[in-house]
Amino acid sequence: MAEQKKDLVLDIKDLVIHYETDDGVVEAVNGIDIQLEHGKTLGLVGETGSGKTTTALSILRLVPDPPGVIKSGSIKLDGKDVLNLPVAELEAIRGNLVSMIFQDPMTSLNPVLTVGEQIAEVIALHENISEKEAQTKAGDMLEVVGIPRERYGEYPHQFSGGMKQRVVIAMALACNPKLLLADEPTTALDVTIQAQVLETMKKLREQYGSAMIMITHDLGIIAEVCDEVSVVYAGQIVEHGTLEDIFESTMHPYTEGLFGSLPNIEERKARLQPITGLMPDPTNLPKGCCFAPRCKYCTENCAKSRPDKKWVSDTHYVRCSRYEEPGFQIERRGQ
Amino acid sequence: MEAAKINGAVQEGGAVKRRGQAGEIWRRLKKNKMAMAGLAVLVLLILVSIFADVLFDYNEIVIKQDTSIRLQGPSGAHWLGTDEFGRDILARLVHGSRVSLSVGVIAVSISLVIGGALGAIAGFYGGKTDNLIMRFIDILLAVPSLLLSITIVSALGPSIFNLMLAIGVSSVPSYARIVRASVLTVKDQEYVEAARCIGANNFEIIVSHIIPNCMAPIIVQVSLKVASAILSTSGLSFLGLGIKAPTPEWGAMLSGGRAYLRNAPHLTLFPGLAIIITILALNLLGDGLRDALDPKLKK
Amino acid sequence: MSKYIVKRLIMLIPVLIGVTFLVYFILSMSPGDTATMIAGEGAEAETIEAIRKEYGLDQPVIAQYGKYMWNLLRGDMGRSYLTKRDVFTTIAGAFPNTAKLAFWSILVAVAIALPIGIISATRQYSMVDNVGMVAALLGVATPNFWLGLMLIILFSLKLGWLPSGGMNGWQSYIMPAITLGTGDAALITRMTRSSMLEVVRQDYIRTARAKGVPEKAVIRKHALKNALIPVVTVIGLQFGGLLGGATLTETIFAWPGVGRLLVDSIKSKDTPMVLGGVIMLTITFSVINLLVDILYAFIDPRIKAQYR
Amino acid sequence: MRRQGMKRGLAAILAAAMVLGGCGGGQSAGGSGGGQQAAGGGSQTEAGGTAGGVADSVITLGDGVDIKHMDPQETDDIYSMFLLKHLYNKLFKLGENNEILCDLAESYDVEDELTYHIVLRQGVKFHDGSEMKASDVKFTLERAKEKAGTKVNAKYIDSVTINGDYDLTIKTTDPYPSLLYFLSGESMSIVSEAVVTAAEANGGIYEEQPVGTGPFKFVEWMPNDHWTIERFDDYFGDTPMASSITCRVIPEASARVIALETGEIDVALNVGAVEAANVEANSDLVLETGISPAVSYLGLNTQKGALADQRVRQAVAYGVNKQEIVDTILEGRGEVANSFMGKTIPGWNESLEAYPRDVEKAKALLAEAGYGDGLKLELFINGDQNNRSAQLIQAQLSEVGIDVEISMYEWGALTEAVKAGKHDMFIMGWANRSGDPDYSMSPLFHSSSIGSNNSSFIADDKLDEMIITAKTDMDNERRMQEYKDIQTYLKELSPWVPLYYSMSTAGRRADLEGFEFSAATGNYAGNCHYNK
Repeated sequence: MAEQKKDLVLDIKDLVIHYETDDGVVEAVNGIDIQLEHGKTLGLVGETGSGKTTTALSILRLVPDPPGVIKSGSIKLDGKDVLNLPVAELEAIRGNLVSMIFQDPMTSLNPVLTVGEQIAEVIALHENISEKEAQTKAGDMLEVVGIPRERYGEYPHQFSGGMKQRVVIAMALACNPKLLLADEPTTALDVTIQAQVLETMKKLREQYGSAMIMITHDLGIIAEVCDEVSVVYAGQIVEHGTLEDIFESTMHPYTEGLFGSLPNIEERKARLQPITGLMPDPTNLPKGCCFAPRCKYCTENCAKSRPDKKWVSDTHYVRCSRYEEPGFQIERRGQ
Repeated sequence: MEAAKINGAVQEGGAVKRRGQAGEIWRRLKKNKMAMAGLAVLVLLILVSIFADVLFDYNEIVIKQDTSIRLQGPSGAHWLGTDEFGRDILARLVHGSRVSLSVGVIAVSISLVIGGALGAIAGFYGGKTDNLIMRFIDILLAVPSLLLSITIVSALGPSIFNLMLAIGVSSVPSYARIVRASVLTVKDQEYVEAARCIGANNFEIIVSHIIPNCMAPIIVQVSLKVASAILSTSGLSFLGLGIKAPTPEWGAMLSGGRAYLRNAPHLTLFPGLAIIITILALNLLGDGLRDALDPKLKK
Repeated sequence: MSKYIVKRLIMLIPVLIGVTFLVYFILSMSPGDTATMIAGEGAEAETIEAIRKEYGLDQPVIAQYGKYMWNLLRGDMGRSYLTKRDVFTTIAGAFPNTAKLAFWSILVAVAIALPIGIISATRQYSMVDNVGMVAALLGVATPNFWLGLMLIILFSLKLGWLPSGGMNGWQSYIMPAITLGTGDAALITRMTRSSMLEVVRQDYIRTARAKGVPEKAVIRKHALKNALIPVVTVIGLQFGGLLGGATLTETIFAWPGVGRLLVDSIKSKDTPMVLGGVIMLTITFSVINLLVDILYAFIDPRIKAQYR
Repeated sequence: MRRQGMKRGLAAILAAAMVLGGCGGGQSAGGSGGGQQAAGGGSQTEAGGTAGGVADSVITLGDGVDIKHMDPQETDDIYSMFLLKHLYNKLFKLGENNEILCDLAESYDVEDELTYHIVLRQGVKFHDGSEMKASDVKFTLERAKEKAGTKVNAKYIDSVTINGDYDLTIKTTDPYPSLLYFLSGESMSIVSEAVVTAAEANGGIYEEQPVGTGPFKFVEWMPNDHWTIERFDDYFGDTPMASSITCRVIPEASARVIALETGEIDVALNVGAVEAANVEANSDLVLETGISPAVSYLGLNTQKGALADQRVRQAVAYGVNKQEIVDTILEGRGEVANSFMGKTIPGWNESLEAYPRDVEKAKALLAEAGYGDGLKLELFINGDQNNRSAQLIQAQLSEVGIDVEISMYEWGALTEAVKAGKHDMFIMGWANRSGDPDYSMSPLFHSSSIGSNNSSFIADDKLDEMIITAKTDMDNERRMQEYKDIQTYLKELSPWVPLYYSMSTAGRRADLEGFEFSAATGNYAGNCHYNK
């Protein structure tokens, strides 16, 4: 079983995060568990607002506070209890043990500092080397991500979107982190650039041996880079398994819905089957299964209580009450 | 036909949204303790100025001189003391709030309307219009405000409104600049393009999209400028451009007490405090409003 | 860049012409007969007429203006109607006094405003924030002459630490600089606060934190520089304002600055002196604006790119 | 105390002057050198033992307003005149009681109505080392005829004839009894022909490096900050006690007094009524006061509306409570003005009595004139102090049934409005610094002055005739009586309500000696010094 995994780089247990605003309490993360081994890649899939980014930020303890409050749970990063670490140690971990690539490369670089400076900064912070060496190493990193080191002294506005994201990647990998958090790293880029950037990331991650959490709503990317997949809905992991588990033996109706909204190039006859309805209001989540209102398999039972994890194999679990009923299976399985 | 309908629908929607927004802003504002304190003080001041006649009779107390009790400090009979003519300072402060508050508000409104319009036009149309208006603003900025005030007041004759006009005109440039800058940042935004696509004309765009987006810097500026407007009446009345005596007005009281600052400090202290409290309240409210208006800033 | 500066300076010329023209006509329209004002209190009609002739005030205004501009073009700003002294020399004598005071005042303002603004922004809605903002506002709400005289009474009369006025040694700068600086601090504080609040919400601040940059360095290195742009604008505007002279404060502290000079000149309809002052003000404002814009370029590389 | 000392000194000098031939004419009191040197002389003998310490007195003064000019013939303001008094000498000067004393003139005699023969003092040096001669005097007087400010009076000078280096004759165009007073004014300070001619060559001006014959020479002037002068060692009179005098401009009266209290300045000039109390309250300081030659008045427009009626004007005069104004505006530091000219001016009518405050009488007069049910009048003013007076008058006249509306103007606007006759009433002051009574009459009440300073627009044939007669009467005694009669007649006409004579004030450190305070003729600081 998952709990027995050894040598975990990341171990999140029952994480609950709320945003307590004037307008009400947003239940962003509702009991997420993540176990990730060294060197492995986990994909977090889900719609916008499902709590993926919040989860990733909590690993860095960067959930904006106020209003964000980590209500319960624990996060162990390479054995360190992130939630109870003194700030100084936390700062020592960020960018070093774990680093993050953000969604929008346009805004995630400081416009008034040169790209070189921004890379050198993280190196100088975490490695005990001189300013000069840090600069040299920052130049190396630029080359690693495919940018000539001559551009060290240029400012972000002089770079294209894809180039910026490469800079961000260089910055994230500069200190050889054990865990890389990639929050939709390619969403803001156009398709050809996406592929290049993704390729770079994949290559480098393997080269550096970092574990990675890839946050995306693009199943294609998941298929390309991930070892394991967690499907997130309304702050909960509704289905988790290896890449094969999820792609080949899809269990959850929501996962099915995600596949259904992908255009299928081989079968052009098949119409897109978008998931109907909208995500529930996070300030007012339904009592039962959060997906129930949108679920075509929904029964009266579903609205009564939140479904628990149901392990279907060593690597695969699903949260869906219908699996209490023997013989239930979703349409995709039937095909 | 079709376009008009859509347009109408949009406007309707806009109105609904705006009403909703006002409620939302108020709800956010209520949470801000400092802003509410400011609002409370302002409401109190406005009430005091409205009921000034009930509190103190104008002819019998406010302008009643009695030189036998001049320059007396605070006492039971005169809570804030008496001025150089033996008039009750509290009564004069209460009645003075009428003039001072309206001078502040009207002077600022004048400069906001003129400056805002100039700035919006300059920013919106750009090019030659912009250049022409902004050079004019530069020129206006270089003319000493005192010279402007003297000329306006003297040319139009000494009256409260002309005084307000004089004070207002001298701060036109700063509003023009702020509004222009805001317009420049807003006018190429997608939602403005969108509004244009559905057939909104320039005026509608300025009113419903650009102006609301300039609110934050304008509110900050307005709340500070009301302060300087009230203070500048004191400077102007020192030059003989103020409110006609014996009408009480805070600025004039402040400057009138200047000669007695050492020997009878209460003559300046209390009008000074009145001005300080008003300005504080106004600015706290202004800050709160700014935060409440800016959805990005919400907690 | 230098092309840009030259362009900006050339744009100054029409503004200067406009300003002098406007001021000349405002002065000629403003009440009070110039010759009478020059002649002084109680002068007789004969004297006034003699002066009118001597100063060419019997000519049409447009002719007077033309003559003034012609002389100006040749570098002659004329002589004061009132004291007959050379306008340029007089202004050049007073301006450094004002500039020195303006420099220290803006320094006081910035020294008050930046820390309060930054702390307020990093601890929005906290007690520190509220107290800081109220304190900053007190500065602007307190009438300058009142604060000035209170300072004099306390530090000169009661304690005997500082000279009561005049421009004599570094001690004499302290009180006027505080009086002016506290007045200007409020706007800078608020601008710093709101600008910081805007900047700390930006993605690149989160990036910096994610990199493990310590919080203090995040504020100092990443946030502040970005937040400074609107703040620098305000500081520039206020510094420009201070360079125009602060009449009341100069009066209280017996400071020989341009504020008093200008107000006295306006009151006595000393046209050449007023025009000289206005020309000085215009040039000062423009140069300050230009400096601010150049400073932007140093702060923000994106802006620098536009100055080609 | 000080005056007695001066008189004793005077007697000594007087004896010396007699030997030299005397400063003739009818002015028997005209001892050369005058009071100031005498007083200085007294102190100097006292200080003789510690001469070194005294000789180096560096004195700092503070005044409210900066000087405008250092060219005497351009000067018309009291602040510049104060400086000029230290830099220059005139042919004559005024004594404490407005008597004519010789200064650069050694003696003079009036040969006929139009001819004045003047003998100059010999050995007088200008600050540049050259000697002052009759040619310089002639140059100065002729220069005065050209200059706008001095022209009005100097036009009566027909010719100046040099009879020798130290001897000249002045002829006037008409009988002009004011001539000696005019020549005693600071604006008639004698300048050096050589220096002025050199400075004014090529369109230059003579202002920036003034050269006089006075006890002090010019060092520097920093506008709006200070001026400094230092002792002129070749001064023809007694060496001044102060070696250097700096006068700082401290515009705010309270700051000026504070500077005096902290010892930053030794003398605070013109401290004003309110701040005078702070000087008095400090035992380290002494307040000098004296009635100034100025009169403050409420001017009435005799050609507009109700005020054209003499009864209404008198009603206003009865309605105004002058004593309350003195008590309030001047903090009691002044006197109710009984007449239309300063009480220090020769010819002032001391027996005239101001209209007493009498509400009933005022009401009766108004009713008689047909304004029994009220009257509305506009009062034009400028400045803080007059604004206060106006508010008092407003309250006082409201009891009489006159509704006063106060319109405050900036100075330029006020003079223009008042000259144009847009006003009903206005408040102004008139300072006669010439010492000659005509300067208190012709400019203000002669019909030819309407449009300049006759802002009450009084045009009365009898009055005009009286003024002209007095102006040209060479018999001094008769002339003075004529002025007294004019004042009596003016009271009846009531073109003004004279309000008050204010006090000139100055504060000084109590241990400072030798400061010569004179409200009438201007202060002299040349002999200021501290004993040890």
